[in-house]
Amino acid sequence: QNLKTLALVVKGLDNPYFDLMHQGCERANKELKENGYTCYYTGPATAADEGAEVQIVDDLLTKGVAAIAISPSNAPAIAQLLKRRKTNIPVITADADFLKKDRDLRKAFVGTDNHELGVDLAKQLKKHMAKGGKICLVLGNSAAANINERAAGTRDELSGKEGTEKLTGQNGWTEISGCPLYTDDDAAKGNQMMADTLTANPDLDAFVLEGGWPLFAPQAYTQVTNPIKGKIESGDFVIVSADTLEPEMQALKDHRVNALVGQRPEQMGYDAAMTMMKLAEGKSVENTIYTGLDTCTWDNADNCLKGSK
Amino acid sequence: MTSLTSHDSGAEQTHTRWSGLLANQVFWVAVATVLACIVLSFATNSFATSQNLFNVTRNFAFVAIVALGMTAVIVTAGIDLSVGSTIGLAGVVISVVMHAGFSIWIGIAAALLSAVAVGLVNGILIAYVGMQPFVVTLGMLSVGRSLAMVISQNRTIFEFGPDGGKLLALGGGSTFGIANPVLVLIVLALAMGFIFRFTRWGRHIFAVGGNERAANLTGVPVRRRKCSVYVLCGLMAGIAAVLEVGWLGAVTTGLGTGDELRVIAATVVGGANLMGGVGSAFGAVIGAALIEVIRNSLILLGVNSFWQGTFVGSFIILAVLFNRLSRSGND
Amino acid sequence: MTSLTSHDSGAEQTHTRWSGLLANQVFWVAVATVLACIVLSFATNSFATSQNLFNVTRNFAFVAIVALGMTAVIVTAGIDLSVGSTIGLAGVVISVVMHAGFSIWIGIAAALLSAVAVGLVNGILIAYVGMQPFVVTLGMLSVGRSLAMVISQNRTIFEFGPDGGKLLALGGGSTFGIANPVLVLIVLALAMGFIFRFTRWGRHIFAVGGNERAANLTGVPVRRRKCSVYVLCGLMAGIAAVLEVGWLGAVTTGLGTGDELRVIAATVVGGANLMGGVGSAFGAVIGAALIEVIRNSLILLGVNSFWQGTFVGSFIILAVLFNRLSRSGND
Amino acid sequence: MAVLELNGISKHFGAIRALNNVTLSLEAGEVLGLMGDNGAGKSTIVKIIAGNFLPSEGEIRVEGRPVRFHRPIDARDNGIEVVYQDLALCDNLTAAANVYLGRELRRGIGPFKIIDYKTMYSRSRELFAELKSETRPRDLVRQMSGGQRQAVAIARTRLSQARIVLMDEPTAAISVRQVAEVLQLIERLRDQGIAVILISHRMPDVFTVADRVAVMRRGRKVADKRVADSSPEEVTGLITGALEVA
Amino acid sequence: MAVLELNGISKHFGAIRALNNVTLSLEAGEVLGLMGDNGAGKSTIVKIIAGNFLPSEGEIRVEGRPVRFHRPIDARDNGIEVVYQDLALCDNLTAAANVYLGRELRRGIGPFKIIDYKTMYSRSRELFAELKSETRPRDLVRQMSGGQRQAVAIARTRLSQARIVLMDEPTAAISVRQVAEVLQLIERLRDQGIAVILISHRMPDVFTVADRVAVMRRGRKVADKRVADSSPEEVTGLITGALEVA
Ligand SMILES: Nc1ncnc2c1ncn2[C@@H]1O[C@H](COP(=O)(O)OP(=O)(O)OP(=O)(O)O)[C@@H](O)[C@H]1O
Ligand SMILES: Nc1ncnc2c1ncn2[C@@H]1O[C@H](COP(=O)(O)OP(=O)(O)OP(=O)(O)O)[C@@H](O)[C@H]1O
Ligand SMILES: [Mg+2]
Ligand SMILES: [Mg+2]
Repeated sequence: QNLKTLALVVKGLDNPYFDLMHQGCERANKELKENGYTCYYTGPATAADEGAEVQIVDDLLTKGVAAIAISPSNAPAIAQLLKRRKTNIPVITADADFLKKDRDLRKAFVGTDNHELGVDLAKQLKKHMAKGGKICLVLGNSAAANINERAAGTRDELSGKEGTEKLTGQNGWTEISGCPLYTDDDAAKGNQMMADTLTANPDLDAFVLEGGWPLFAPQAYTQVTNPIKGKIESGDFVIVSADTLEPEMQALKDHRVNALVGQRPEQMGYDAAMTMMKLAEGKSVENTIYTGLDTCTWDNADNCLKGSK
Repeated sequence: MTSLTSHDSGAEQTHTRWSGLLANQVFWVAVATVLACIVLSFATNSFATSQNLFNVTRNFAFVAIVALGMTAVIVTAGIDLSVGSTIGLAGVVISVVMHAGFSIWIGIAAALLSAVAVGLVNGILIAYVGMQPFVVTLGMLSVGRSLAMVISQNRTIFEFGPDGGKLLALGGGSTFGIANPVLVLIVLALAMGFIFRFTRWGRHIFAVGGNERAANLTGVPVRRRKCSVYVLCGLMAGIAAVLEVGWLGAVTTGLGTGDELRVIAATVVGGANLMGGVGSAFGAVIGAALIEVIRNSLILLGVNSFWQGTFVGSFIILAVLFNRLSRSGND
Repeated sequence: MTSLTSHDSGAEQTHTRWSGLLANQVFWVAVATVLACIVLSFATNSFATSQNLFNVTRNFAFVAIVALGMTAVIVTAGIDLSVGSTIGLAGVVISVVMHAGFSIWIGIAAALLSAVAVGLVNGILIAYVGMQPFVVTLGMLSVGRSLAMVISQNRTIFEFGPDGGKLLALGGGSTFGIANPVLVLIVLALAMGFIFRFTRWGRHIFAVGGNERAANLTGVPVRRRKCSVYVLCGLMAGIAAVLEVGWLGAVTTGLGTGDELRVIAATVVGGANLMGGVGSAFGAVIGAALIEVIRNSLILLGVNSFWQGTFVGSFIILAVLFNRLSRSGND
Repeated sequence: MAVLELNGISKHFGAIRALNNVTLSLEAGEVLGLMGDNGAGKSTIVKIIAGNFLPSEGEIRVEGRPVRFHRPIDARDNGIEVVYQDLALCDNLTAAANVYLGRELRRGIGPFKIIDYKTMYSRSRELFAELKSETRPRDLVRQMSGGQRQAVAIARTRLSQARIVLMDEPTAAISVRQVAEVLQLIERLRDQGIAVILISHRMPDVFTVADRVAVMRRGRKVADKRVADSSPEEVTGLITGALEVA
Repeated sequence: MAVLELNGISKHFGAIRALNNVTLSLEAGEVLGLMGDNGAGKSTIVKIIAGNFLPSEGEIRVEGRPVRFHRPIDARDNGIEVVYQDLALCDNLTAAANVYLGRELRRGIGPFKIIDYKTMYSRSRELFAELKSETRPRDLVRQMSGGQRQAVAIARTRLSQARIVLMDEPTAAISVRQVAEVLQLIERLRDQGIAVILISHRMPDVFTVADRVAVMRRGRKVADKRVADSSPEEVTGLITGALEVA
């Protein structure tokens, strides 16, 4: 039969995180088929390629899909496209949202608040290190807005002030020189950079990983953290990381990372697909659909994810 | 000589016009592109819509504009890997300048100047210092992207000050139903086609690519010509950046990442030879068009996104293969 | 001839040994690398620690292993842009096979086979069909990455079945205090250095790069040799992939993205000339080492991350520039 | 029996007919001078015999057996050695490496063979000395003078026991002294029963060493006679077209 | 007054001394034959006069003025035209484009000038006809025979009013018919008051057209005398080193 397409456009196919959204999209497909829809997962080959994502959205609007969900790399650019195309096709954002001024261009946002994720990471860090310390933020692609938002959340929370550019001693927190590290979403590079930073700065107290890239390479990460394993156990060194993917949970159980704050990408993919179907059928939906955050620590490692899967 | 992979010049023909045409890669790529378009018009009901054609032409315009400059570089047996970063740098420069409240003209001037500056550094190191183009431009790829981060402090910029509307209209608007970047491409392609064929500069870059030593001995200002192609290529990247920023309506430092390979692919699919001495403006445009038509069609046909790369890669190879095989009969 | 950018062969020397050495890019890059290491040992108190040296050597081993294969390709005046994707594909293959419960040997065999297959396709299209290496391998870059996605269904794989421990020990472990990938690199570099210099195959690829027509006329099996270098380069990418997967302990389809440019940069910084006929195994290793030392030092010195790209790019250019200028005196 | 026979060979490049129904035969120990205007097709004949092109039409026989050379090495395996007009040298290799290109000497046992540089250098030095050329075996060809390059190309033909040697203007760029050497070399080859085709624009050279002279004009063979029965004036006339047929 | 003077010119390439204290002078309307063994340094002299290398030592004067040529075009601006031994052709361009390389004809008004292909083709055809060469102006040089290529290189020197023409083995690859044309051309140049240096290994050619002959051996000039006062035998002796000095 002829199924109507609900398109889910992610930032880049090369990131395992988005693949969890893909799995949600597949899970939804079973229910969608009965109603005559199918969820089509796509995106540019790499997340660095933001122009390509705009072109893909443009093509899908032309092709005429039933609804479209977008995780924008360059949010204002996608918004600009929608303004130009003045399309009737319902659009939602998933995972990452438009800027405040552009939010009436989309019918709903499915995802988490990235700023809040950063705040939660900071809260976990503060739990382990009340007096502050020398830290290093680990970021992804330098152009990724959601990661930069998380970094902002972390900095705001640690300094206690909105709009902090860089931590320079507020509440005892300092970002060392050479940081933040940009891993370009590359696990190998992330680990190499962390190892170098540890070597260069024996007085470093904590890493805040705004995305889990280094942990996606568990063996390399193990080697990087071997020299500081004891300090992590004793609470003298703290690593907190975003995301709760399987290799990361393993690292948590091994006490190589103190806390994880994860989104629920699979749920996001599922909810995005379901929201799109509702819109395609003319039903109304809530403006913001939060899929929530999971906070995992050494204490609750075995059951912190139950809610999301 | 069957054993030699000599490629025919797109610039000069011997023999009859007809056999020359058949031996010309540009011709075969053009045929492939037209065939693909015809097939797609029947296979999908959205390809031949005016909206889709509008999109397709606009999408390849950016790559094709840079490919015009790249053609000049490749004709001299050079290569420019820094164009992607130059696009990023120029895009950031125009955004920062206009964001600071300056007019669009000052913004464009600043963007083009920064792009030309990158080209000039490339050109001087390659032509006057005598370094390998690949190394120099690979270094500049890294430098250009880094400078873009420094200048923008890695922020996304989406407010372009008082002249913002003009910038969006320039890159995103259309005239007579044709997207503005396409019109710019047409003008530039005609100009470059003319320049390649009918000016001294054009003839000289082919000579430099054919036999640099001979060109130098016969009084061609080889260094000046070699330097100029990198400046030109930088300028084209700057023009593409201005238009692309206007189209996107926002700039991050990721703008143009990986474009160098796309641009070089378009140029080479369009018949330019990396050993130098062969290439044409029309080829660059048609090469960019073929690659974009393939990309577009995969989405229109709803091909599984994991497989899309396989199709794009195979079609690029096939387009060039087709031409090789058709020629091997008479050599 | 001051106006010509001819680069000297690293493989054969005339004149005295000493003047030959001074005219050799590899020598200068080695000097630059050693100098950088000495300066860093004084400027930071962490560079010369055994842990850091362990990390640095292991980090560049992956790139250097592939650069050995790339050197062979570049010596024949070819280029292989598909190595990054080949690493991704081979990494995915070994993971999927071992995840399915097969032994590490079957996993390694499957990974190397898939890598060799990519190389073979490249080689056949380039050597026997006579297509431009740039186009073919650019196409395969796209195809390889896409196949990796298809095979893994784009999932992250971090469980390698019963032999998982062996794989992790192979890539992540060390022997006599030296990381295993470094040991593999040393063995392969010595082997390739020997092969380049003392086998027919080695001499032939230099001849093919120097004058393909002449090589063909004098009975060198040009096509076979050209094909073989791509197979070798694929094989090296496969070996690097197996080690890298063992080191990382997990595979995503992003593995190796962008490595092609890193590898080519290492090869060219190490003295290989993209016009063919020049290159050496030691050069490839030293080129990779220099680039890694620069990257490492920027972090050790705490350089602002926005500026890091500027330094890396500039140092790559400087390393090669230094050699150019030192030579321009006597030509 | 003729060591080499061409029967009705033609060759087109697209619209250009470089050779038109050429028939030629060569006995062992015979030197054939092949002359003709520029573009007459002399090098094309050489390239066809050398396995560089396949003829468009016609047949080649070596010692009576019909042969088809698909690659230059096929021709060499049949005892045909060639000095190409453009010399076919690799600029980035040494003189010795160029001499031995495609048949490098190796030493060692079983499958573990390495290139034998020492013998290659010493043997090349002997070959250059034999040609009275001051070419150093270890020099890169890139830095050599025109004549030194030519010596390298000629030295190659001496490596194996050839039956037929084709020389496409081997004396074009070399000095008086070495011209004499090359001509003597050709005579020595003849005395060993080797058949030689010498292409040259130098009338005196051809008349000194050749037994027979063939003249090409616009892709056709217009004359083929014993040197004793001809004269430089006649051949000049045939080349320029002043004489139609001999 | 001499149109061209070299005073004590030396040139080293690293350890190699290609030229050693060479002094030479040339009058208007004089043809100098320059001979010598391969590698004697003849082409190096040409390249120094042509602005291709700077000499390591010594001075060049053109019509009495000391000059330093940093680039080939500097030499050409001083009325020096050169036929290089390797011809210096771009394979990917047509014969006409090669003839006019570096001084393309243009037409149009003010700054809007375009290349004048028509005139370039017709003028090249005339030049080739003048040299009795069957070279087609529109053919790509890549497909040409050795002699056709040489005709293209020689045709170049006829484009402007040169004062000095240097020919590095211009007759090496061309046929009898065209050799005669080139020699006649040299005579015509002389009659127009142009000074010519002819490098050749062909004794008869040099003795036919040259007024003076200079012999190089291992980077030194070992003889420089009027042709009338010398003989082919003497020159051969000087080249081979059988005679030490003339
Ligand atoms: N690969 C080719 N493609 C097209 N035409 C060719 C090719 N090779 C040779 N020709 C043409 O064939 C004709 C014969 O060329 P060939 O090289 O055999 O001449 P030749 O007698 O050796 O001349 P020369 O004395 O100048 O070396 C020429 O007109 C030439 O242009
Ligand atoms: N660029 C260079 N680098 C190093 N050595 C060179 C260079 N050019 C020429 N030589 C050397 O200088 C010497 C003179 O060479 P040159 O080309 O002037 O000889 P020639 O007299 O023209 O010989 P031929 O008759 O063979 O053309 C030779 O030994 C040659 O190897
Ligand atoms: Mg010939
Ligand atoms: Mg010479």
